[in-house]
Amino acid sequence: MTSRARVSRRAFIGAAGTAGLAAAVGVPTVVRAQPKEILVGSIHPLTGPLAPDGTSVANGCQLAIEQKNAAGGIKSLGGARIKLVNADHQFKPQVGAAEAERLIREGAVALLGAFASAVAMQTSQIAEKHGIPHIVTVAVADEITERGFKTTFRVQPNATDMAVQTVKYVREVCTLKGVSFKTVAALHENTFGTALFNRVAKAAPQHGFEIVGNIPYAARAADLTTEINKIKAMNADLIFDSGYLNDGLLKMRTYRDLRVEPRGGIIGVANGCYSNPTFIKELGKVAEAIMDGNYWHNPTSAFAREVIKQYETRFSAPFQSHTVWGYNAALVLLDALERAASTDPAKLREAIAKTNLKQHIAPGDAIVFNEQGQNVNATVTMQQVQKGQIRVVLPKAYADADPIFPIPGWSKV
Amino acid sequence: MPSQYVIHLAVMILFFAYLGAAWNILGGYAGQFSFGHAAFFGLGAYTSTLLHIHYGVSPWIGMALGGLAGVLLGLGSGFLSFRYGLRGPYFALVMLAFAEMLRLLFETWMSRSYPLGLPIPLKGTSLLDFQFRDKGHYFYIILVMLIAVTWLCHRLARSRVGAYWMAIRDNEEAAQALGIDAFAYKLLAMAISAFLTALGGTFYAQYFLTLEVNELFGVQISVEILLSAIIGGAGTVFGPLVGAVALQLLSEVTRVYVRAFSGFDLMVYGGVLILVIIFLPQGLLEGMRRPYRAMARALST
Amino acid sequence: MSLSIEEGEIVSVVGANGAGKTTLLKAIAGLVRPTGGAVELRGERLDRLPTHRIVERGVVRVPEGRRIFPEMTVRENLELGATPPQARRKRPESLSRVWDLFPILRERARQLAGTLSGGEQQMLAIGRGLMSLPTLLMLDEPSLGLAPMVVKEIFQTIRRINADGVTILLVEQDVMHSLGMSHRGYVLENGSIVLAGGGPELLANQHIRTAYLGI
Amino acid sequence: MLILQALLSGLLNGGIYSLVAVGLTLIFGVMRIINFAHGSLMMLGMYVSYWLFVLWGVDPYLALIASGSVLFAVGVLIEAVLVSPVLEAPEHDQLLLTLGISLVIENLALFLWKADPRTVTVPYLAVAPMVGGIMISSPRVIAFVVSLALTAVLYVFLKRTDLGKAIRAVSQDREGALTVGINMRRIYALAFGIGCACVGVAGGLVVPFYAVDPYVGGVFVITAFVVVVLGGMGNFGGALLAALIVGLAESVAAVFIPAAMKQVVMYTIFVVVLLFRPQGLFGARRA
Repeated sequence: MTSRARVSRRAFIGAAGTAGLAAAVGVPTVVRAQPKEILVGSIHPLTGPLAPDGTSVANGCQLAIEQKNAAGGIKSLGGARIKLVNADHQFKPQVGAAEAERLIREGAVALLGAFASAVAMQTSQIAEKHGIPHIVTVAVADEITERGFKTTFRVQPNATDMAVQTVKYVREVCTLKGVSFKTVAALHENTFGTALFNRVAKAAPQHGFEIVGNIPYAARAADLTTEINKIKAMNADLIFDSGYLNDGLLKMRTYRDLRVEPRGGIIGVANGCYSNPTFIKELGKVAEAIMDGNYWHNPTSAFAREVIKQYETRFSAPFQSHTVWGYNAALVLLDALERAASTDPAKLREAIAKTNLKQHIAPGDAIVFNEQGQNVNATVTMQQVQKGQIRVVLPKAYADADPIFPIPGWSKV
Repeated sequence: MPSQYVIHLAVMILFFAYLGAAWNILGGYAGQFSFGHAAFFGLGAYTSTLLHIHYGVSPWIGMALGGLAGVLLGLGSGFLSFRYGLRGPYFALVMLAFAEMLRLLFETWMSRSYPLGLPIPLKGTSLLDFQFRDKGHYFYIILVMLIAVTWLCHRLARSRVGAYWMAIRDNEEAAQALGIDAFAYKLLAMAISAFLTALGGTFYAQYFLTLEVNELFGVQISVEILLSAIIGGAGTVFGPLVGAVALQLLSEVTRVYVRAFSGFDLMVYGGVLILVIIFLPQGLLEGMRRPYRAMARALST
Repeated sequence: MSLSIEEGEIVSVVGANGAGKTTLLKAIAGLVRPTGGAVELRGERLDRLPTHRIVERGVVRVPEGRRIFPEMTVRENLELGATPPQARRKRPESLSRVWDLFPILRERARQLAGTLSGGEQQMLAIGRGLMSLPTLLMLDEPSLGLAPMVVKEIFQTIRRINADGVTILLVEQDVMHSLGMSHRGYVLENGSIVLAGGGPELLANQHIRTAYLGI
Repeated sequence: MLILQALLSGLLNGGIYSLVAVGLTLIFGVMRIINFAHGSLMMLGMYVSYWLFVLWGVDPYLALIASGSVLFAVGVLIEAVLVSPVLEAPEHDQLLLTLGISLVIENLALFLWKADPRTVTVPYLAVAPMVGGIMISSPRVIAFVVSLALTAVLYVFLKRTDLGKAIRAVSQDREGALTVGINMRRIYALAFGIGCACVGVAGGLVVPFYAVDPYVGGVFVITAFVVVVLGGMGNFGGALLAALIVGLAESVAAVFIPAAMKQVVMYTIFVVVLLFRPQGLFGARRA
């Protein structure tokens, strides 16, 4: 499992430390002649509260790589196979850092990660130090690509995109349906939810919305009755809601119990719950008609539909929105390896920077990175649960259903 | 030159040995089992970092100021808990509550401007800014810190103060009957321990360069701090180091090699922890000494 | 150290603080395990039994410092004394026996034990011991911290208990009283027996008189 | 209306906290052990209920019997195999031991049941009724009532029965309990088992309104730790009252201060109590 891609890699990381700790960290094995195996590191939360999401992202990466291997590996490297090493960062930056160092030491040519901004800040920093490309699968903090790093790339839309595009869609859907809602109340988890809300608050006035109040809450609360009752009392046209899957299940039931039925409806802003199949599976009718501005796969693409089918067979688990970016990040890397015809980190980085990948599973044009390494065509879509299915309703180009708006309350679906 | 990975592992070992030793002064020598050292740790990290980011104060100065903040917090929480003679599990839980309270306060405060964590601006390598691209520098810094704290523990353990602490630990009433001001000496242990732990917070911040409230003030870090001291041997000079080596290697080896399924490594880690506590309740150091003593006895007869 | 007690006797063990008297009783009761040697009751080894089995065999200790249950009533304390199965069956009889011996306890039956006076607590502790139907009752410093009048009453009661057929092993600092009422006595110093003999004889012994009675 | 609703939901939450805390305080009172595995055990209780419902359609309230008994057995087993060897070891060892146990249980659950949150929807409790503008969350009301009833049963058991008195005797004076011939090992196993059964039932009660996942334990248990101290550690009635107070304080606080900080109120009460009544709000401290 520690076989190396190229001898030159070893020179780059220095004579591997065999002193003292060698027994604990693994002695390098002899380079296998062929077929060559290229090591890629994936760092995601596989245990801890983020484990369900982290696992699905890691599985997305896994699927793309398995498909490539099955199709004959990297042709420009003589059919080299790719091996994905899955590491668990336990939602701890400290563990993420250790795993990044280890994977690079073991000879990973690139890192994929990390589903938690705090961890991605670490792993990308370490990759930068070693000159190893790091493709961010999921992690929304804008700062990740704003530190002038040469090796950090992100395919996924960042926090600003998520917030701004969602607000824009909400105005669009209002116009489309000829309703004029103005007031918004926001309930948001107090880490990434607050990060999103801060941006929503800036974008809202530009689209004619007025934020009448917001309530941050700590994830994993035992009860949110009082919080949601306060939101209800704000009597706004719309409620914007950001949070994680677990909180979402609790909040949704509480909305229902408290009869919270705003005129426009409840709309998720990059909500970790509303675009998750588990949400519908667990809550059934309560989930019906809920909207969410989030990332999603491209339902109009036959390729995406095929990938989802294969994913669900391979992992016997539903394909989640997060999985899209695990899969796409891996696609970018595979495409770059093919074009670079080399595993040299500098050449690989150059190839990734020049990416123009049209065949991927997310909505939006080809994946193209700007100077900072952010995918300029990362597209947010508006989803809605319709008859137990998550449908894209905006933008029109990627929609597979018409929006139902204003969102009918529980009593009416 | 060893790889950055090996250096990172070494830094983590020394770092947790250092924190364990700092905890040990209060928990091991003075016998006051704190379950909330995260409070001092996080306070140190945030003090130096906020001063650095907002006022351009060098983290080295911030480190000292963070230490002082830790002392103040230590004296405050110590005053509250020792004044009423809270001990054992009571004291442990009270410290946990203090840490949780601080975590919530910082979470609310930080989430206004830094909801996704507080990044320290990257400067490359700069001694003044306590930042180095090469992990080797951090290794030497934490090594010096560990040696200093170990030397301090060694001296304290043999001093009058150390003797008083151990007397208080073994039997507080008896110690007081002998005229030892238990309250004052416990506060002293608290202050020293809090100061050193807060310095560790700054080191951690400068090493990782991103601060996340739930990590720095969380129960998890409180546990990790005391774990190396206890597993190694509470109230011994080298216990924290032995514990840190064992635990960090165990965690690393299980995470890298024991991967039958996600979480299996943590199960094994927990299992080993259980076994060590059942079979070596006095810690690894004592466990290592036992065969040595038996051998010495065999040789001498 | 070797020590034996015959049925129906009162045997005293005297000695200074730290001579090992309490440890001796604890070893017999199974609270501490002897590193060597044996404790036997009518030929049966006790030193490997758990404490509750030893109590079931009628070897009952009334510990130093009373060790009553402060937040339970006097009656509950006594009832808990009758924990061994055979004692439980005789609970009502034992209870009326204790009420007879200590009428004051009957008056305070519903009071929390922690609110009793020192002397009453000592009576409760002895009463609780009797509830376990002891064949051997071991008393650890029953006079400690009590007024002389109370001490006298306690010792009288101990004699009455013995007269009812309970063998008594008494550990005391009050050498005069305890040896005075004992059939036999042992003197313990630094964990070993330095003197043994009949109670009154020991009282007459010169060593005892100088070391313990200051005469 | 906001305040009334907050008072109600706070009181209901307090009921849940109380059952969790009562289990903790019993184990602490008898064995002097802070059981850090309490949360993981609650999670196990939740899964027992969940699976009975999903696999055989067992009514979650009927399943309480199962979650209580299974957790009782698990508790007795843990006590006998893992805790009893370290009873005489330094105090902190037992605490770390329970931490280790919790790591093992959590990750075992992760392996067996994956990390996805799962919920149970009790058909006859679908939508909470509204009474005079106040929402009455039926599963929370049931949880509250059962919690209180169970606490009362346990209280009577401890107060009235021989076995209960023996348990209290051990918590009041260990040496005294030894001298009257109480079988300590049996009492320890029993106390640990009952403490776990309490939290198992609490888990079962929570399932109808709170999603279960392998890490859910911390949600209710960290609060329960504070409750146990507030109530005067090892004090039964104290834990019950403290739980209700904490539940109320949290919920009412969320009306007035940023909701993410509502727990700060709980800790503030905690510090104030320490300042003025270090033995806890109720009952005496035993060193």
